[in-house]
Amino acid sequence: MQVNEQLSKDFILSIDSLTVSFDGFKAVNDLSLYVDENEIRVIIGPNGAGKTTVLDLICGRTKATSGSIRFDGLELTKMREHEIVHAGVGRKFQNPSIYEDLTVFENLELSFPKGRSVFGALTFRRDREVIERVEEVAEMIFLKDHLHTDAAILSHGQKQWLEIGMLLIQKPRLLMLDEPVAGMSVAERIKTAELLNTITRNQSVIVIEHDMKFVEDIAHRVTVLHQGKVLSEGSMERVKHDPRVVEVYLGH
Amino acid sequence: MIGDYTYSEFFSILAMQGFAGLILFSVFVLMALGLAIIFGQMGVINMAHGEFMILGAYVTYLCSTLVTTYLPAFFPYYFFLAMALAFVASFSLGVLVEWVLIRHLYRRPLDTLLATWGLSLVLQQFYRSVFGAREVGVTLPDWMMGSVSVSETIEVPLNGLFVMALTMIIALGVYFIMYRSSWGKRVRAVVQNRVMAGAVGINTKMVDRMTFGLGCGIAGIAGSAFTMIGSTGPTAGQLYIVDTFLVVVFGGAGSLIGTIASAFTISQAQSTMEFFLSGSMAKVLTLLTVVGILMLRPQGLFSLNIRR
Amino acid sequence: MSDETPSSSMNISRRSLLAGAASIPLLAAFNSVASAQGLPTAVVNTTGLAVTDTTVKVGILHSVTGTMAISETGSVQAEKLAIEQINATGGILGRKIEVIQEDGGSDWPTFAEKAKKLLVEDKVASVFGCWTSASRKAVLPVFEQYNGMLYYPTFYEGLEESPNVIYTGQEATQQILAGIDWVVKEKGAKSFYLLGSDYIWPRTSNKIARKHIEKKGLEVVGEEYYPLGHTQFNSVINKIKLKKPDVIYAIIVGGSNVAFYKQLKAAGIDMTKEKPLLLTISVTEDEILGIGGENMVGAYASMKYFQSLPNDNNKAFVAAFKKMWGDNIVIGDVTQAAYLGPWLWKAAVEKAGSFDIDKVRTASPGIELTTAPEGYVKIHENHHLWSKTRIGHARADGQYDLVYETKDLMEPNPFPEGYQ
Amino acid sequence: MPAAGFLFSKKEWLYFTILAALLLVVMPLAVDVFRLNLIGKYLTYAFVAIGLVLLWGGGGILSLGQGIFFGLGGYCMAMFLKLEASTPAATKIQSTPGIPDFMDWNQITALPSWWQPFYSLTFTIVAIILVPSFFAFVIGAAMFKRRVGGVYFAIITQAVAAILTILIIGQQGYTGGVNGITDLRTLHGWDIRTDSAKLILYFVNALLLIGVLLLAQSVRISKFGRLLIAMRDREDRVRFSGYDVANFKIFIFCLAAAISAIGGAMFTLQVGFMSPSFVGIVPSIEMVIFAAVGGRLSLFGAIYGALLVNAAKTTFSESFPELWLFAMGGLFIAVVMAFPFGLAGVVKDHVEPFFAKALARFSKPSPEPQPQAAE
Repeated sequence: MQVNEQLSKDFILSIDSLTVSFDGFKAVNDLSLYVDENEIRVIIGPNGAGKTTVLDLICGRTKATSGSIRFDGLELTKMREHEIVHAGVGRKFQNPSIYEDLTVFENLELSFPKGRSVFGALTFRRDREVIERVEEVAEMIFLKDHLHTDAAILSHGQKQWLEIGMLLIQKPRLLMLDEPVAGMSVAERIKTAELLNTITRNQSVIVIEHDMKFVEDIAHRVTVLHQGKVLSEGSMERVKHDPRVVEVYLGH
Repeated sequence: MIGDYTYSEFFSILAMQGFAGLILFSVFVLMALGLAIIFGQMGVINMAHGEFMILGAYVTYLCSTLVTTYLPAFFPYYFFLAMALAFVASFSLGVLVEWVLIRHLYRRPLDTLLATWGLSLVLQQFYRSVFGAREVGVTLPDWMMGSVSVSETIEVPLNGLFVMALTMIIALGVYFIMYRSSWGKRVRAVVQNRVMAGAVGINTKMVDRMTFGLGCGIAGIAGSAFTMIGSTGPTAGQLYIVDTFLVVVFGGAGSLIGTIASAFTISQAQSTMEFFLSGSMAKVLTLLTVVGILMLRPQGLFSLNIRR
Repeated sequence: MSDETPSSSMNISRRSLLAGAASIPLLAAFNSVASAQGLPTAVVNTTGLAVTDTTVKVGILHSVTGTMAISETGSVQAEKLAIEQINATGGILGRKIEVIQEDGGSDWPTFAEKAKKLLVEDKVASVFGCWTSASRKAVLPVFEQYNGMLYYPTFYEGLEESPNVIYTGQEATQQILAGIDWVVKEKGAKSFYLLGSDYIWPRTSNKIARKHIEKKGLEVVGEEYYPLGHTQFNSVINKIKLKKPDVIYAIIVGGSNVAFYKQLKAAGIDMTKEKPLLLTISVTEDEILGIGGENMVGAYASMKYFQSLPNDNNKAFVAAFKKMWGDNIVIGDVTQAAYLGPWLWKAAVEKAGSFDIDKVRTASPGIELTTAPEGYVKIHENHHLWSKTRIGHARADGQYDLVYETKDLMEPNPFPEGYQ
Repeated sequence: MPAAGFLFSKKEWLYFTILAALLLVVMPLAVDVFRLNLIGKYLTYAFVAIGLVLLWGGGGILSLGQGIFFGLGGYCMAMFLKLEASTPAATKIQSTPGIPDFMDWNQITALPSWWQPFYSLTFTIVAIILVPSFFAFVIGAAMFKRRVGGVYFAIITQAVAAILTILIIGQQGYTGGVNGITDLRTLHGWDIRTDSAKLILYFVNALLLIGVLLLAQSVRISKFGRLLIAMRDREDRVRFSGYDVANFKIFIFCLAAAISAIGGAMFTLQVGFMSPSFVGIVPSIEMVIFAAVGGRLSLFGAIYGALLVNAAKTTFSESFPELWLFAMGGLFIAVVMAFPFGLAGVVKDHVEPFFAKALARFSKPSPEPQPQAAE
């Protein structure tokens, strides 16, 4: 693939010279990043490289000091969190973030994109469409048999899947996953990789991950962050042999 | 306003009001420092803070009574002893309370609020049972009352000076303890990362207990000092609680400098408004302004822009 | 609580009686009383009150808990003392008084509730109680609805005249007018600074004071109010210093008092120099306990009673009070007014020859008490007391020296024309 | 009732029936009008407690200023009743007849314009709901939009309660000051002070409470209710599932305020006056304890909590006035330390298993599916 070709295409997400500073410390420094439709992009980098902060910036959790994030023609830096979600950006947190007091079914149902206003939530009815969609997603995330289990008693891996499922049910066009296989068994990792490969048929995915084996399994392209900047970008093969990357990782 | 006064009078107004504001400022700092440590550093809402202050006041009262009876010669100086004892008493009670109640409630700040409110009721009734429902009068040595006249119209109350000096000493003391001593380093380490601090060998439980005790102890000293300007009764502590919390929250929890800055701002605003308006309206306007600003800037005056 | 007084402190009361009731002319031989006044219960009680052949129940309704307990304790003590003395002299119409005490808990609906309980369930023949205006306002509809009798001891703002209440304290004009006249005449006061806690009594009183001052062509240079419990008075003290009034007229109550007087002293205003002079209507000997006599010395108070009054009635009363409640106790204006309640009721009942509320009410106006510690008092048609206004000068030991008293009794005037 | 099957589970319907029977049948039969009126007063606090269960138990938002809304509701009602009690005929001795007595004492010579609409009962009823809701909306919008929550919210609501109290006391010409608005007599000519009126008011109050309970339950079982729980646990997750979290919080805060205000209005009607002592900090915190004792998650608990604590207060302060504060303080501490879910928790953990066991033993021979009741 040629760089020029990329520029001429419409990216689903284009980040231009994004900077955020916390009391003078630039966690993300003049960063630019472009993601294609239906691409799985993995971001790697040492601790403190600014990976999670980039996701926070995209989904509106942190406000940028300067720069722009364009998603599907919308300027995300000016939008509030729920508007960004409505635009089609879904985000999974580093630690599984699910509603432990509710059942799997209820977890998924709450994420179903209907009745999102106060009034809508008060008059929301659990109709056939909702039930079918919940069951469909539950099947994808291997939790069909646990629909009425309290989420609190799921295994760690199952919780991770549940959170992915909660995103899938919204049919986002960009899915951002922060360490989706952390704490999973080998078998669970394989299943997760499989899951991600299935779902990207319809959406773009940004993944932050440390597990290199897993990264190789899923990544279309890899971006390496270091000190808030892009250090290297390209296929897994290319990045692996980039001397700067090697130095950062080994020198760390 | 200036139309009513001559220039020299106007100058006196400025000077005396500035001084009244400074006294109020000292009072606020004294009230709020203990709470700022407990709330800011530990995240515990201590609604019984006022009752810890009143404990200090009652200790001072006991001291004054005992010294008058048994050691009248010592009377002019008893106040220093009283303050020390007030600290010890409040500190001890604080440590006890931490051990019995608070340590079970870390990470449940709203529950500490309810439990300490309960504690405040118990303490109030305790004071009432022991000292009676009436306010008690604390007799002060003569040298602490009265004033120094600077000019014909400007007079500086001695107890105001005393409170200001005390505030300065305590604020400096707290600064040294929290930011210059190894113990303070440990406290801050625990605040920032409890697990890590524990892992490097800090006895986090002991740090919690001593921090809580210190906050309460300072409240005790404040209560002791307030016998000079306020009343000592079973329910007097409740009068302070809203003001105190507002000062701490307005300053930005976790920041001692913020607490001091906020005490300064609120006290100057209040004493200025009290001069130009009548008392009740000044109070309402001050509180409204503080609440209004907090609504616009919930993190308070001073707070770090931290990444979440 | 209800039977605490008769059982537990009977011994004390007998002793206190010997000291205290010696001056009371109503004292009669114990045994003869019942037969002399032994009217049948069916006659003296036609409305189903809790009156038997040997006893009559009354209620005491004050705050024993909460913020007002501080102030109301003295009233409870005074009422209990009066009742014991009455019992020791044979009771009323041959019947011993039994007390049912209820706690208002410093909470106004609780007052209303307990008032209703006393009237409806206990059917007491009379209630002695309430202290704050708010509590009185809360119980007033109850007393009017169930036709009870309340003896209310506190000096208050007036603007009220209920057929179901006897006001044994002063309404505002009785406390204020003569006091101001005195400072104007004796001390040559020309300008006043009015100061008060922010609620109805200080506001109404200051209003009356202001009208009275302005009628004399004198000047009010400042008037302001601080929330109850306020403790910072430096700003207002500065204002006072600048305005240089001849008189600070202070109606501050509760804990604020302590803060105010301490800060006043610390700011270099020595009240003994009377520049300015301080006149208060809210600081009784009770309050001085908390303020500290040394901080109050030199102030003037305008009341109707001081513990130091030199008459014989008062000496006996103070002795009996101390015997019953301890030597360290002090007695303020309201405490004395509370003490009058049971005696006034007794006199009215005896005059009516009945415990019936309506008859007692009809009998009440004109009732005189020559044995009152404050001296002679008399119930006015408007259910307030005729009483003298007195000026006291605060001493360092927390007592007042009497420096002036009105020659005649002041007429109570709860709705003063021209002062509203 | 078509929604009947959904609103409660079988077990909860049983509780509901017990509660309704207790309030509407047992209490009125068991006690005299005087006590019933007292119970009616306690029940007005139960409105606040129900609001707190929604707000605090449901949404994790602790407000220490519910007295504000209770008071506002009560004052709206009191203003209407006071105007009705202040006819020119009844107030002819005043210098300005026809205005409330306390205004006359404060030299106010004409009814302030903002009092005027309270001549209308319809307006008053609307105001009882809307005024507190509007207040809650302003406070809530300012705070929740800026993500102020938890402790800060608690402290600021407390400060607002303090401000309102000082204002009401300070503006006595317009509000009746510290005495409040007293001596209320009739509602559209109907004397509310008679025993029969008190009986009727008790039933109105109890029915309203049951209505509010059903309303609150319907909110709880809606998706909105589940979202509240979700927000309490993982606010960020809810936000990043596309919900404007602040709006939900504002709504529940307004709802809790409106419910408290109904309680306040009923309080005024039953007690016959309203004063600033129900607005301030102390009553507001006491109202929290009603919800906490009942169980902060349980609507039924809220009602029992309010009843129990107040009944205890009355009895305790009658027999042991000195001990009352010790007991009350101890209650706060115990609820936090030992029974975080209050009465409802105790019932769930101890009483229900006991009955389930007893029931199972009793019904062994019969094939009826009894245990379902205790699922």
